[in-house]
Amino acid sequence: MLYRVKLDIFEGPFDLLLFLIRKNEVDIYDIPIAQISEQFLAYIETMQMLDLDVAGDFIEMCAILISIKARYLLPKPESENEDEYDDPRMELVERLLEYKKYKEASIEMQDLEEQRSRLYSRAYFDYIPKTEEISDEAYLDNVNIFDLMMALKSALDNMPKVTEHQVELIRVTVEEQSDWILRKLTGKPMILFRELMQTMESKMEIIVTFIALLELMKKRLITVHQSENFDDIRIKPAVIIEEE
Amino acid sequence: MVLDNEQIIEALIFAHDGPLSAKKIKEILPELESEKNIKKIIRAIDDRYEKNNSPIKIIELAGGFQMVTREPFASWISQLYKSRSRSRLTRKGLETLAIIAYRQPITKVEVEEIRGVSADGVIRTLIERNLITVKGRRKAPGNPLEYGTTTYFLEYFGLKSLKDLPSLKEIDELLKSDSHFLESLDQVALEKILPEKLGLSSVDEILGAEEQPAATEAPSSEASDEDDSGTNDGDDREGESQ
Amino acid sequence: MVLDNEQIIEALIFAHDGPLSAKKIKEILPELESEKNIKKIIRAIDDRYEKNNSPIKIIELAGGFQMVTREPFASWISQLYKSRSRSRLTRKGLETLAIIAYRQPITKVEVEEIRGVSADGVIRTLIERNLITVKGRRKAPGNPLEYGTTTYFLEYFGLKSLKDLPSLKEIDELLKSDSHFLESLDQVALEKILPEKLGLSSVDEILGAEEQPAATEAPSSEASDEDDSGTNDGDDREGESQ
Repeated sequence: MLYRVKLDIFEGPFDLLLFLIRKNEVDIYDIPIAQISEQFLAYIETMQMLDLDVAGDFIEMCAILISIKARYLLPKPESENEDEYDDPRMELVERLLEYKKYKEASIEMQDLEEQRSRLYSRAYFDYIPKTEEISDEAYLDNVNIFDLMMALKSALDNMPKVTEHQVELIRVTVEEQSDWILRKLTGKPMILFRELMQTMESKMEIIVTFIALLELMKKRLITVHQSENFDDIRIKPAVIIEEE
Repeated sequence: MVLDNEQIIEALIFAHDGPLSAKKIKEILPELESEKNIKKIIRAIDDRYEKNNSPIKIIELAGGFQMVTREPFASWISQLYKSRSRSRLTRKGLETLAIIAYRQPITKVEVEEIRGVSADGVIRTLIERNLITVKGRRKAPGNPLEYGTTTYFLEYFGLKSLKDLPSLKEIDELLKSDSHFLESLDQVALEKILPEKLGLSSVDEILGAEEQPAATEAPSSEASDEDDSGTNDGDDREGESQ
Repeated sequence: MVLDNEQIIEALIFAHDGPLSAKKIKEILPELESEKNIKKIIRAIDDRYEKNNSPIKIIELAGGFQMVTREPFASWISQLYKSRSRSRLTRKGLETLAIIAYRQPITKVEVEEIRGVSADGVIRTLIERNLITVKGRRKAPGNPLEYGTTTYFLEYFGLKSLKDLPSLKEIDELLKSDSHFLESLDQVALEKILPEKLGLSSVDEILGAEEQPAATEAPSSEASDEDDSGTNDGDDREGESQ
């Protein structure tokens, strides 16, 4: 049995927390910390149950939640009056709201992005006469600091080497292997993972092919099934691909 | 042929790559004296375009003026660029970019504090896409780099200046409106995740359920998302043109 | 807004990257039936432009149609491109510029040692573009010239000072998050499906396997020199800023 969790739904611990607050329909200023942290932990635990590498960020948030919960268990100092009592949850609430503020703004920015993408500017203007000799090299008109950094890396990486240096070339790309898998599936209802792997020559090739397989699953072009642990994996096209 | 300033400005805006500032126009046509004058002329050109039903208009963004096609033509033009449509920013990218845009100059650590997660890969991508750049160094221990948005950022979002960024919501507004937040979560997927153990069902179940729509629409093609929208555009067009 | 074919074709030619062929237009607007029809429409657009004294015209070349500005405007437009057409920066140029920026003051021979090829032409171009300049002479046999970057270089890259250039260590940090594709992988699936079949025991091993060439060799090879000097840069910088 294999599991797949859409973890990318939550961009981070704040996302998950906001979601839990909404799901439980509680007041953000009055978070029932015990209940929410329990659910947060349950989520983390399921991730761990899956041997998932739980991001440190989530674990950090667990620690924060637990420490807030712990502070509730401590008796309130008697002398201070209610007004001065600072709620251990306040800092968290402030951070949550701060995050939410930008998250909402980012969604408005997404609308702007969408609108702007519907306006096309003139793409091409042939003013510069082609008389000057043009080398094979791309002309870079608007280079930014990233290009400059990459150029430095490239120069240093390609620096003539005094020492012997072995470079292992990866001869296949994920794209190539995706196409290859789809071709293999052409006209067939299913192929076995083992069959795919038989032709592989190197570990690297296997890994790249495997990644291609995951990519195809993600794009929903194939489905993958396994009856039990260590059984061979059956790869099926999402729809039968017609032979041309 | 006697050239008047209006025509020259029109030619300059047309020929320039990216938004052309009034300042630059004034450098080339100093007799126009003020940038206000120049803006008036540009507005006259754009009015004429509009009156003539031109598919092109002139917009002001990133501190300059640029000719672009009007919205309704987008679906046709996108067909010219079908194969290499510009990839949109991810949710993560947008979130990070929003924080940097509103809080610039800002360090990576500060971005991470607000988002609650590491910003490593995202910042690289944003620099690579020329949306943010290094703006300087913070005068603080370790002298960390400070990031801010580029001019291209304004161009990308169609903003005249940073002042045009959507205004941030006040706290009470934030508390009221969860709509945006919900929108941003893929609800269908959530239903799938949450059931029993906050997020588990077997792969077969999830994939099976998710695949149905895709399987019927996008047979063997890869970028099924883009293709889908392409098809929609096509449909729109038929609708509109008939 | 009702869009007619003439407007759509106008928008397509405007937005297209290079000359647009009638054939391509027909693919997008199949109802126009013949390429002859399309050419007729394009001629109508161009006639309208001419009648309206537009600075823009449509010419046919390389088997397609393209909008260009009329000749009399060339002298104005050339002023937009003045700085650019003279000598543009190539990838080779950029690499050399990066080396000079990070290692200044540096002699031509030193640049050539890093790049492994002659730097004559490139250095001249960079000087012409006002990105680098002669900073002095090295106190060494032959007193070779030393080069460094200009103020315009800083302006060009939007930096306040050379101290703001990301250090080699910072570049490495930014670039190491090159895990674009890993990020997109569903790690759960990786761990669950993969194991023994591939003779691998965990995701880490795969990741490890990929990183090895860089991780194990870099420290011992010449790259370590770069790292050292990177740190030195950092030190210099701190020295300067205090």
